[in-house]
Amino acid sequence: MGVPLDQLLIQTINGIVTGMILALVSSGLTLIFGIMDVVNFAHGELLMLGAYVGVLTLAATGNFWLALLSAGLLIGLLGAAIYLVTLRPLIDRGPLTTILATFGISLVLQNVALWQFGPVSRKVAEPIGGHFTLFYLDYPWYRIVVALLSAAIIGGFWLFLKFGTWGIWIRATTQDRVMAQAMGIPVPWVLTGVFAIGSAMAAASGVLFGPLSGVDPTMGLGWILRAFIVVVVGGMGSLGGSIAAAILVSLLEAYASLWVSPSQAIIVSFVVLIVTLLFRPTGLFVAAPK
Amino acid sequence: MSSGAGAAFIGTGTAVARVGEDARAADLLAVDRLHTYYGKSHILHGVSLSVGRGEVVGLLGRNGVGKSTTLKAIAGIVHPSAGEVRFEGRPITGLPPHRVARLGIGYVPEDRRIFPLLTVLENLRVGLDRRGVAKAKKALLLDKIYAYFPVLAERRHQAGGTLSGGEQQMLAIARAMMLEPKIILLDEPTEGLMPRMVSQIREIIEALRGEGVAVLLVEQNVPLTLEASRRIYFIEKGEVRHHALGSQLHVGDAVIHQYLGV
Amino acid sequence: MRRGHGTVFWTGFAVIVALLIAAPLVLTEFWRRFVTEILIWGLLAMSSDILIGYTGMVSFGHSAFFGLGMYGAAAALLTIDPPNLWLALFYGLVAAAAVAACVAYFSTRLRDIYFAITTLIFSQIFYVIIFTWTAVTGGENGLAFERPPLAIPGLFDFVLTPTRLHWFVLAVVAGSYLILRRITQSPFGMVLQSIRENEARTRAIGYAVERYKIVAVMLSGLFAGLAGVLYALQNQFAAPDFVFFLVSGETVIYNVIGGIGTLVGPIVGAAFFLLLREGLSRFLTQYYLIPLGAVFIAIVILMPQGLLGFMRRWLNE
Amino acid sequence: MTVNPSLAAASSAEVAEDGKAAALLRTEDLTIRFGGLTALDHVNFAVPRSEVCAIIGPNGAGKSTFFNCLTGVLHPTSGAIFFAGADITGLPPNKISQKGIARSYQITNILPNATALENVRIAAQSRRHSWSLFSHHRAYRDIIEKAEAALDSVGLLGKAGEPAANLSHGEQRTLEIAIALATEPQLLCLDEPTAGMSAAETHDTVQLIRRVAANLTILIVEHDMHVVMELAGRITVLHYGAVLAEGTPSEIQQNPRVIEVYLKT
Repeated sequence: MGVPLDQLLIQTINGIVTGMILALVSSGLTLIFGIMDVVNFAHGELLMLGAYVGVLTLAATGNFWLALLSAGLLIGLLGAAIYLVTLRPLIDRGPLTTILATFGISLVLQNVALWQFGPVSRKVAEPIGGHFTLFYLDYPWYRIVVALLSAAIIGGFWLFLKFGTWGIWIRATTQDRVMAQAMGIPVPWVLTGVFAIGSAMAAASGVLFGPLSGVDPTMGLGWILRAFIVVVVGGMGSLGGSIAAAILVSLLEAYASLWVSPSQAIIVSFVVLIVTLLFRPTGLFVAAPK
Repeated sequence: MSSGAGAAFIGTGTAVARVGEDARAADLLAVDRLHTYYGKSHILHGVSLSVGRGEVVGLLGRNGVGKSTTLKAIAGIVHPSAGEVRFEGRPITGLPPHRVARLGIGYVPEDRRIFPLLTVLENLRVGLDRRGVAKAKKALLLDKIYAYFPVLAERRHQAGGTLSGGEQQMLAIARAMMLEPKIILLDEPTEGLMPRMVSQIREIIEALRGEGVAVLLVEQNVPLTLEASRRIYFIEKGEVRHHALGSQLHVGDAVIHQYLGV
Repeated sequence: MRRGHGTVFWTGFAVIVALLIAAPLVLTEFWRRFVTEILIWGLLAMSSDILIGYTGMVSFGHSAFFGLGMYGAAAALLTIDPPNLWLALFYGLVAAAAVAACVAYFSTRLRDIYFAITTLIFSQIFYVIIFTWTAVTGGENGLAFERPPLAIPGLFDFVLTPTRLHWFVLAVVAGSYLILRRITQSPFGMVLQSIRENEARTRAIGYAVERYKIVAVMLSGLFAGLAGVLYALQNQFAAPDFVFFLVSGETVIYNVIGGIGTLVGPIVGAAFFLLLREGLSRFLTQYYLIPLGAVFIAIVILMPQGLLGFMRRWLNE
Repeated sequence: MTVNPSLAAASSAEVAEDGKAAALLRTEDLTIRFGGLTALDHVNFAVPRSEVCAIIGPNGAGKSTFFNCLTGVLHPTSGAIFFAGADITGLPPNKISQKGIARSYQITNILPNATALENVRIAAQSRRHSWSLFSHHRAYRDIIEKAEAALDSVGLLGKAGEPAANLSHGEQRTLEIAIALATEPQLLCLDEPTAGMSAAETHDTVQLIRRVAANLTILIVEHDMHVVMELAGRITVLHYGAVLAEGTPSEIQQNPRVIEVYLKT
């Protein structure tokens, strides 16, 4: 069956928009994993809480930028606190222990949100209105803004990693934690900082995504699941791989939803994952091991 | 520096500790009866040694007797279970490694541990970008290092992991120099290097001494250690067993055979 | 010494089984049901202990095996007339084994956290399939069915009353425990523990580690499927909620709370969790997971041996 | 096929008609590269049956890489490894173990919290009964006897019931040898068997290896020249991943190139 070109194009744009958000979510996850071997199961819940902070700030002030900023700051602080209280004592106990701890954290955060905000999904008006005509559709500008903002955050983060002193410290710590500390880098603070940055990135993606789908306490799970797929497909710990995989997976899902319902379209990501595991268990976008 | 070092062989165990105590006030670094464990195995059984300002001190012993562990314990990477490390008279035992480094103790580990994906310049910036170092001074430090290691200047934008073994060793030492250290802990700098590089390492140690930087040198290469070090400690089974002046030892000495088994 | 240890073990085992046999005769219906469910969840937790505690692989996908056990039993009970308990068991185990084979084949290619993540994703694959394939699985509503009789043709034929079901569950769980315990002490079980301690080393002394891991996942999945069949019999329905990853997560929690690598620990953990949930939900309704999650985090950080390990140490002092 | 001439000469008395068949283990132009670095450079090497061979060389000469290639941990970039006549290049470690090559590790018992006997038993069991699911592991007397024999042969039978983690450093190293022996190898590869040992322990270990060597072919990678000179019938010197010299201990001791490299003067 033939698919009209216009639909294909619309789905391409849709795929890139969700792909950019997913890339933002996954970058935070992969950053935290790369530097401290922690798979943050609670990453999705930080996204969800970020979305709520965004909703509340938006309701109180009406300022989208303020919402983005406050969510990033607050959830960044929350991330730092979570790290200091629960993960720092586990630092030498291996990634399996930390995945258990962060799983516990995700349960607590999700239920706190349920308790505080109720189970009903909150609709959020698109903070940047206006549409443009895409074939027969009124395509919201906001979606384009979301993609651009996500790209901007990722790009800004990349510049920070590449050129800033802290960026060099973070990369040095990722490559050799012990040696980094022996060179005078305050590694305990770098780790806390990275956890805060990763959390803030999750929060930012929550704020950006909120208006597209509504905000509810369980929205984190869907994201963490897709982010997990992305980091396995992209190669755990590889920032570039995560971004590429995020866009690939989202595009494929968008195309698939031309034929099946969105809840079934996620099966496409599963297929990508299975194929990756079959042929390149270390990830599609990292160099194959020797 | 310690006056007792005039004798060729200062004796064993306790005598060494006494020499350390006498020299305490003048010492830059003093290690006092250090014990460490790795899991259940007892690695250091009370190592005592001292290094004076601008002094090059060698540490000899077989593989696995605790030489590297001694350096790691000084750098704060391994936590001693007992004993004390003093730096400029101040106890630093148990300080986290980054605080130890900031006090002016540079550590150059056995396998160099260059950050492989950082460029040469970034590797240097790891130590250079500290609070309280003015921009002009940073440039000056870099220029000085580049002047001394022109090959690093040439490769400043190349990833550390792509350098040859010898270049990595230079980078590891240069990186430690960025901390403007008062002492450098140098662990097996010639390991795996081409013979002609060995003499260069020897020159670098000499240059460090010329700058007033003390060196605590762990080496397998006996001739190099004898030439470069003013004093030498021999370690066996996690303890300093012997202490001598470098100038009075020869490669063929019985004591070297005894502790190194070559 | 060893013989003495054996006597203590069998005495303890007999006492606990005797207490559990007597339980439905003295407890109210609510608590009878509660004890039966603890046994079933305990079996699920025990099955995952084979992976978590003995092989060092944390599975976040046991809900798939459990859920497929349920749906397998449902398929047998809904399609075969008259409903047959043994066929329900058989169908459930086959379904769980098929899923386990699939998960094992893919997930054992990865280690540590990658294994955990992959099992999680695989369980979600089955969740999505079951949730969306409404025509066969009933979708969100699940499937409801009648409890079959406990019968062996020509020998006996009992109606499966709640009390008899309790005894049946008890027999299956106790038998499974003994089998799993023996497996962990078998040469095969020793290989699993050796993989947990040092995978590269185990390979170097001649073991094809991947094959052992695949068999471990399949065994674990089989017993998880068995738990699923029992749960289906107890509640007379199969629903996608039980394939959902939260069930896997709770299974991991039971293990960690009770103490991994002990088989009994996970049952203790399940009992502790469910009792605490019961107690807490009277005050906190559905938000019981907030304090329970906090308890879980505290145990991960402060008591890595779990309750059982903690009690053992405390008794020794 | 290239056969190292010095080797063919040395073993000519034993197997005159076919120098190649005499070697239990043989590598052919074994080369491995990591990125730009050539860690092993066309290494041709052979271990004749029932001999004790040693590989020495300064740190970073490629000894461990060579060892890891033999035991399947690393895959060579090019070249081949033959063991007992069969090509074993690129096989995984477990297959190589099953073929009859055992290696000792510098330190790591398999199960640190289990007893010494259990550590050896798990290795002994790797050849038989390992897929048994429903019998207690203590039910297999044959395996336990094999394990006890391996412990006995290294003199650790008295410590059979002791948790491996409680053994002394020297005893743990010896336990490593027992674990390797329990897999009933034809070739035993020892990785610096005396590293970190006192003089007395080193002496005991040398005696032990000598006893073990009575029925086995042994390959030692070692730093300590004394140990190598005492034990090995043939010595190969690696330098920058290539074979620098080969010969009997006395030949090696007098080889000027070896002296130059080894004493780094």
